[in-house]
Amino acid sequence: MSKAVRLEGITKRFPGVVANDDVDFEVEEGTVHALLGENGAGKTTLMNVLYGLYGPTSGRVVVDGEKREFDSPRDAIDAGIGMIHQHFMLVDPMTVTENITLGNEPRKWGGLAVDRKGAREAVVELADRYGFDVDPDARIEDVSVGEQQRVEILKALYRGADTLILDEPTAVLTPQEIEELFGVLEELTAQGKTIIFITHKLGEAMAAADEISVLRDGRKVGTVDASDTTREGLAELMVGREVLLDVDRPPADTGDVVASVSDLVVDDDRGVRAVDDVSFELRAGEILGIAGVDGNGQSELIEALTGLRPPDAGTVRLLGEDVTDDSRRRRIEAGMAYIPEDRQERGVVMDFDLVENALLGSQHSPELGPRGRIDWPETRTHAETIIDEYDVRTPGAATPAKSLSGGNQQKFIVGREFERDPELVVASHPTRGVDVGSIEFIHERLLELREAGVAVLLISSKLEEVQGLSDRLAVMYEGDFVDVVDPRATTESELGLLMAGQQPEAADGADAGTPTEADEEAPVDADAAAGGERA
Amino acid sequence: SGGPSGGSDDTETETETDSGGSTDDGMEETTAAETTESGPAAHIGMVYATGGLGDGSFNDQAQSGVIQAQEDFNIAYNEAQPDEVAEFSSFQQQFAQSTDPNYDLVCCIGFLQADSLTENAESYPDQNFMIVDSVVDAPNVASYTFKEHEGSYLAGLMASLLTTQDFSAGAGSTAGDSTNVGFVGGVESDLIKRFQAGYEAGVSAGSDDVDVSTSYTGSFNDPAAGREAAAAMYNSGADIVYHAAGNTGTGVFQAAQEAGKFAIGVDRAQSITRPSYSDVILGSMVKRVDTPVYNSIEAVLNGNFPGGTAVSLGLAEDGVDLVYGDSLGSEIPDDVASEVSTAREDIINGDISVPTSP
Amino acid sequence: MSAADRVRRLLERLVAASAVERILISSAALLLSILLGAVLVLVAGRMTTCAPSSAVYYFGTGFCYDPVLVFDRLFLGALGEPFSGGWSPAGQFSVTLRETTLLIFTGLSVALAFRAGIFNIGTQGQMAVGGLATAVLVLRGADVVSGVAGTIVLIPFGIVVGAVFGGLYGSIPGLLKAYADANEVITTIMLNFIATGVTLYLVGGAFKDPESAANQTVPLPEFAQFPTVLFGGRQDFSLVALACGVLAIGGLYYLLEHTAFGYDIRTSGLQPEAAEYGGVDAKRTVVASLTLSGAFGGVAGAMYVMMVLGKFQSGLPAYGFDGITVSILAGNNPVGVAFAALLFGVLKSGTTIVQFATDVPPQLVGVLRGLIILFVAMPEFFRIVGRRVIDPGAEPVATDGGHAGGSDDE
Amino acid sequence: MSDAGETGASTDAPTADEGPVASRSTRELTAWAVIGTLVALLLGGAAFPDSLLGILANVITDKDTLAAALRLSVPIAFAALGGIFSEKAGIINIGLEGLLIISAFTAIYVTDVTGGIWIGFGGGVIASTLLALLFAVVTIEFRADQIIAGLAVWLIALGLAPFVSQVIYNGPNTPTVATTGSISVPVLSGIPFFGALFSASPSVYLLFVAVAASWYVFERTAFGRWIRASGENPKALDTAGVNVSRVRYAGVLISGVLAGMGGSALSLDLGQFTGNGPTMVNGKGFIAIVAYLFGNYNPIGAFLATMLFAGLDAIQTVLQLKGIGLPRQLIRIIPFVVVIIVLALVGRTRLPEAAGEHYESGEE
Ligand SMILES: Nc1ncnc2c1ncn2[C@@H]1O[C@H](COP(=O)(O)OP(=O)(O)OP(=O)(O)O)[C@@H](O)[C@H]1O
Ligand SMILES: Nc1ncnc2c1ncn2[C@@H]1O[C@H](COP(=O)(O)OP(=O)(O)OP(=O)(O)O)[C@@H](O)[C@H]1O
Ligand SMILES: [Mg+2]
Ligand SMILES: [Mg+2]
Repeated sequence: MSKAVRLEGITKRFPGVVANDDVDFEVEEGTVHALLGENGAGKTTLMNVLYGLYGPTSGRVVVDGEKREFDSPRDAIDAGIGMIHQHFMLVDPMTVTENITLGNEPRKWGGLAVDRKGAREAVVELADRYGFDVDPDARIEDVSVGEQQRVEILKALYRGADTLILDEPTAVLTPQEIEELFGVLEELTAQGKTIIFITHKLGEAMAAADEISVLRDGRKVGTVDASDTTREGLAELMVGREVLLDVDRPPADTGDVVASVSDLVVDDDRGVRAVDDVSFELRAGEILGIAGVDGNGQSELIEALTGLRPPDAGTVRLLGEDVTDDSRRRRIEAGMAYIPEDRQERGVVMDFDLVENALLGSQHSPELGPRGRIDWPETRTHAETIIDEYDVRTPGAATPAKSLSGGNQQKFIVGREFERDPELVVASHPTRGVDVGSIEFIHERLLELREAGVAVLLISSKLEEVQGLSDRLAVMYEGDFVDVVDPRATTESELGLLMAGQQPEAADGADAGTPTEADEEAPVDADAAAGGERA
Repeated sequence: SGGPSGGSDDTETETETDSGGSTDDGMEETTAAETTESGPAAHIGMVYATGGLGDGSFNDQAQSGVIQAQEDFNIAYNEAQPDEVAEFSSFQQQFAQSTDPNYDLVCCIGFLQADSLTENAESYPDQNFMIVDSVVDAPNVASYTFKEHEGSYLAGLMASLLTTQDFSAGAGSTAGDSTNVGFVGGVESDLIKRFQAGYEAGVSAGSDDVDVSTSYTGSFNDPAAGREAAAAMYNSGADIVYHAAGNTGTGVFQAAQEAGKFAIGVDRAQSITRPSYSDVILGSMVKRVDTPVYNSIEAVLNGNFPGGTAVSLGLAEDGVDLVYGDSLGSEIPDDVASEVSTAREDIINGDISVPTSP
Repeated sequence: MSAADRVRRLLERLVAASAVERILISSAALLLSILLGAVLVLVAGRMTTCAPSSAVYYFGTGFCYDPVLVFDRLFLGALGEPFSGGWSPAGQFSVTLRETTLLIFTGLSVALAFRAGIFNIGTQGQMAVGGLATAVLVLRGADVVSGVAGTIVLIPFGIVVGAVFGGLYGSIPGLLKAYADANEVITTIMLNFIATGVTLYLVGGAFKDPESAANQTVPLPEFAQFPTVLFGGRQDFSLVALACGVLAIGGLYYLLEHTAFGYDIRTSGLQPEAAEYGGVDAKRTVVASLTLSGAFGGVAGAMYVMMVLGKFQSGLPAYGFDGITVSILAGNNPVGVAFAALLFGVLKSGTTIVQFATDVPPQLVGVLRGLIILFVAMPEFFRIVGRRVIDPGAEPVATDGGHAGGSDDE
Repeated sequence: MSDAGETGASTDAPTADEGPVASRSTRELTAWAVIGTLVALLLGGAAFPDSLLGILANVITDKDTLAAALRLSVPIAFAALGGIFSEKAGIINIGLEGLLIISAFTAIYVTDVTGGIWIGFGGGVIASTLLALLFAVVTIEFRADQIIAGLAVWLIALGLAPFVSQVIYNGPNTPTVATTGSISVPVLSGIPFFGALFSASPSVYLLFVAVAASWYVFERTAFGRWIRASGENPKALDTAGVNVSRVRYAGVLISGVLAGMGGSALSLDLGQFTGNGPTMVNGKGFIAIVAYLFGNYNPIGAFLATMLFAGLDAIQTVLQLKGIGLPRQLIRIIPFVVVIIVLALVGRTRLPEAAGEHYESGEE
């Protein structure tokens, strides 16, 4: 067998950072190769070099046995390389067909017009060939994330890619969608394509890849065969130390009702009903998890609860008080902490330094902003406390948030919110994009809060996270709770079905595996789940 | 004929000065050259109205006065074109303070300068000033105003006489059955309303059936708006539009050309200064801003500067007049010309008194 | 690490420090603009003709305009001839300060809105509304009080009136933006035209001075105008007004940096979603900041009426638009506004001198102003130039912004 | 008449396939409201011809009003089209006003020197394109803040044009030169009301062509898609192998060309450049921005939005003559008030996602 691509001695420097340090990397043709590593290990950078987005500081790129120099993605595309980026590179208001053909539009009339019919036919034909389910005329902004990903893959295939790079393709998918994706990858390798995919998730790498390469601090620390390695072994390779993968969780000791939501109805930005009649109660010392495929109303539910979006009906109570019509500020003052889903848009002000960011949400509080005047020295102390206690890696409190890495920004936000002395913590994807070590840390803190009698609402698309941390787990589908289950007594595949809007057969409910085990074995009944289509 | 001074030597002077003024090299050369040789007879400071030179009317007319004086008396002058009201005072002071050269006279063009001149005349009692279009009561200021309404009356009379008959000349024509004529003003102000009032009086003197459609564009420097205002008038049946809108009037002429109708210019003999429109300009209500400029310079040279006096220049003083168009003037019917000429005499004699506000 | 290295590091850090960098870049922008302006003057000087005796000669070629003279007049003239011995506070320098005072207020108006993430092009209109209101109400007030007491009462009263009316007018685009999602750039432009029209209507009718041919109000009595202290009154400048401007700068600085409301404003300006998350009421902040911004504009109008003209007159000079350039040059920083306003005050006041003392068209200063703003807009240009100067050996910067060959990074 | 009516209808139509659902429906509502008002107005006018309604209805359905609206539209609509190209490509070009000024002056100057109107027209376009090139270099190469650089472009032109005019003509206003005149299509120009479309200056016809061509470029050509992608998600375009900088340069330069045509048309239509104060352009470039935001970045929408504004302007000119009891100063501000009201009804316009942001290839 020959090598589809080979990277030799790749070094890539950025000012002050060596993102890749003398990395050798090669991929067998027709196989799936996983690239594993912590945040900032240099995975994306390495692939960007292969895709011609960056020129390497030194090193060689060899494709199909030929040395290549890519000045731009165009060159890489011509050499048969396609890349599906972590953040999709799609133009939202354009259609699926327009996106797939972008930059390579079939022309007519001597190039004066796009052959729109031809383009559509080409897309339909391509989708059929690989068995993809896409609507060529749908607008990207109207289709699901999974479909967007298929569009991305089609885009690469349309350009004649033989080697496909997928950067963290599973981060935003449901277990069923992940399963579908792995099916697609199999189909692609069967047709002779080569796949490289980047992930943080050990289980996935082992489930889908033939070979796994691990990067750490910009260096490659090893390539192993997927069939003869263990999760623990991979984790150690990634992090350089042993990692505790199981969450140790004492039983809940719940108190009074802290938050209660009844008959909540919320519309989304487009005026479409996103949350449809949801009710629940949350007690002190309890973690209520919400699982569900992104876009089933979790965001709107959270926003209505935290005061960022007015609900259309229903009530929200906090410590017995009706806060439905209260402003966001009133809710903060009432003891609500909130780790937002989108840290860089909401959680921190990127151009503020950490001192100023430590004030966010407390600017009117009696401690930091008494009588409308800000106590800066006090705020600085507060910021430094957060930095110390939450292990935020930063040169100092006067550093702007934007120059912190994503994971450190997240730790800072978590620290700020936890230090509020909250009654209720709403944590939305608290560990998204955070590396293994920090995940561990954040989980521990959440459990500490729970023990201290704080009520926690936890939303995450990572099943193992919500399963591992929650005392009760609600599954949301199309704006409503399908069920509230005991996370310990429910398998991942059952949850998958619930997330697809189906009640699993009563018989299945009994065999509860531990969450970690469930993660390890690839979900099996994806086919059954595929029936429940997403909106 | 004893009518308006169409084709008289005044107009010819205009031609010369105008071409002289539009190429500044000539002017600079003269000043510079003569400064070095013998030294000019006097130094004159010109502070123009906002709107600047090249307006084809008010400021340009004032400039032609100083240019004429330069030719005749070997004086030198320096010009300032303020952009905003607060600058008037600065420029007046600059000229007044200057010692190298020492300005013998500062000409302030436009009524907006009156307030600052009132202050500055007091601060610089030894400096001679003259102001056009307003009266400043100070011993070192000579004030000149114009009876724009008198000249405008003649313009109105001519317009109303011509619009009630079938007349065609150059690129325009009137229909005898039309019952309105137009007036386009710049920014609403008492001064421009004086034009409007005189014009309206003249129109109704010519015929009871003719109305005046009036429009203000809100700017003295917006030909596009002038054109739309005039076009709307021509579309509504007006045959003749008179403007008192500075450079905005250029648009009025253009609208006339497009509609195949007539226009009446203002301040200068615009059939000459805007030759491309001479085929539609029946005449112009010239306001001889150059006269007081020229006269006051001459007075300064002769040592009899009329400081403290206020002169109002009307038809009798040749301060305003209706000048027929350079190319259309000869085609104005005699009966119209003679009626206008009679009215002119009547105004001068005091037999007709023209209102100053509409 | 060698000494040269250390100096280089230091310079690098200097260049990176934002406040220092801003000042460096602004100065460089000014210098470069002047340089280009000089070239323009020379080129223009070749396009006209003049007598050989009045021409200047550079590089063996004759030019009709002399750039050195132009800039000498522009700056020294505006500063009131500091080197010719005869400097007096009553000279042109007080014109410069007068312009500076007005520009401080319009600059603060624009800067405040900018900090809240709002582009207030409407300062001009807010100034007109505030100015007219001040003139009209102070005139009424002057019937009640007069003399020194009148000054003490009426000046603050006039400022408050200007602030209130300017603020109210500014709140219109604020409300439209907050509650009807109407783009403030559009609404403020439209409201400028509307303010011009309405004030012209009022001052040409109901509030017109019957004595004057101009569209203006009755002049304010002397006691209702800013008293002149130290600086001669001839130039319509009052140190008291300038002091108000400085006070306003300090006030806005304090507001933005040390109050919760200021924090709300800044957060909204940088990242509205984060502000909302942090408990900031976005709509209310929009309305409040545009109202406050309008208030500054209104005060500028009041200053113009009570210090410069002594009445309100239609055809307000474009201080509101100049405020935009002031604010931009100042990086929307209140303290920076002081310096930017002074610079543009010099340019505005120097324009008169240039026009008076040379044949160079004064619109040159307008071009200079544009060039300064252009250069201020492109700090990257100076950074690149700066890097070349600091480290001439460095290879051209790669497109990704990374240095090639930085092996001494370790 | 249907300036306003058409505008309402079709600012909506193009919107329908761009805007989010919510804004689509408000736009639709507004459109129907405008049409409804208009119909009511016309019916009322027919019923009471002597009332204010009658006068209004009369003015609105007048062929001359349409002709005036077209004339007034030309510079605004050209600049608006230019603005669309630039902003869709991701560069907010607030300097349109400056491009109009520089081209308006240059067109007159070149015409004056060469004697050829169309040479002058071309000269204006070139001047504007060069200034746009400067803007492009500064924003694309040197990552200048687009808004500030746009303002700078305006300020530079605002100073430069009168400066040069002063140097050459000794005054901020130029002398008059010949004008473009007008072309009348036989027969068609005789049609009531719409005949105005067929008896207009060449620049009006040029505008029709430009509107149609712009629409075609965006809807039918690959380049148009690249422009859209460049403004919505430049990275998507970059990774698809299209050079984003090049597309953005093209967008800005086209905006220079189009705005140049607008400026040249403006001054050559009158045969003079007036450079005093805000110059003869007097905010038209800013109104152009209003127009394309209103028209939701659709060339036809922008054109109709311009027509709405210009139509109102034309109407106010006529209303001044009719003596409807409102002071003239207040009649003149009607168009501005209406724009604000309509904007308050229509609400937010959605900017291209990446507009205003610098894009650097290879940025993470
Ligand atoms: N385009 C860029 N230009 C300059 N610095 C950058 C750029 N992108 C990232 N960095 C810097 O690189 C560092 C890591 O950023 P990044 O967000 O990629 O980290 P991460 O991989 O998400 O880290 P973590 O593991 O903490 O989540 C930060 O210090 C950031 O400032
Ligand atoms: N454009 C850039 N400029 C400066 N530093 C960068 C840039 N891009 C990446 N880096 C740095 O290079 C290192 C590797 O980043 P890279 O994005 O490749 O990590 P990654 O392994 O993909 O991380 P993640 O899992 O968070 O996606 C990080 O420290 C990052 O901060
Ligand atoms: Mg990352
Ligand atoms: Mg990555």
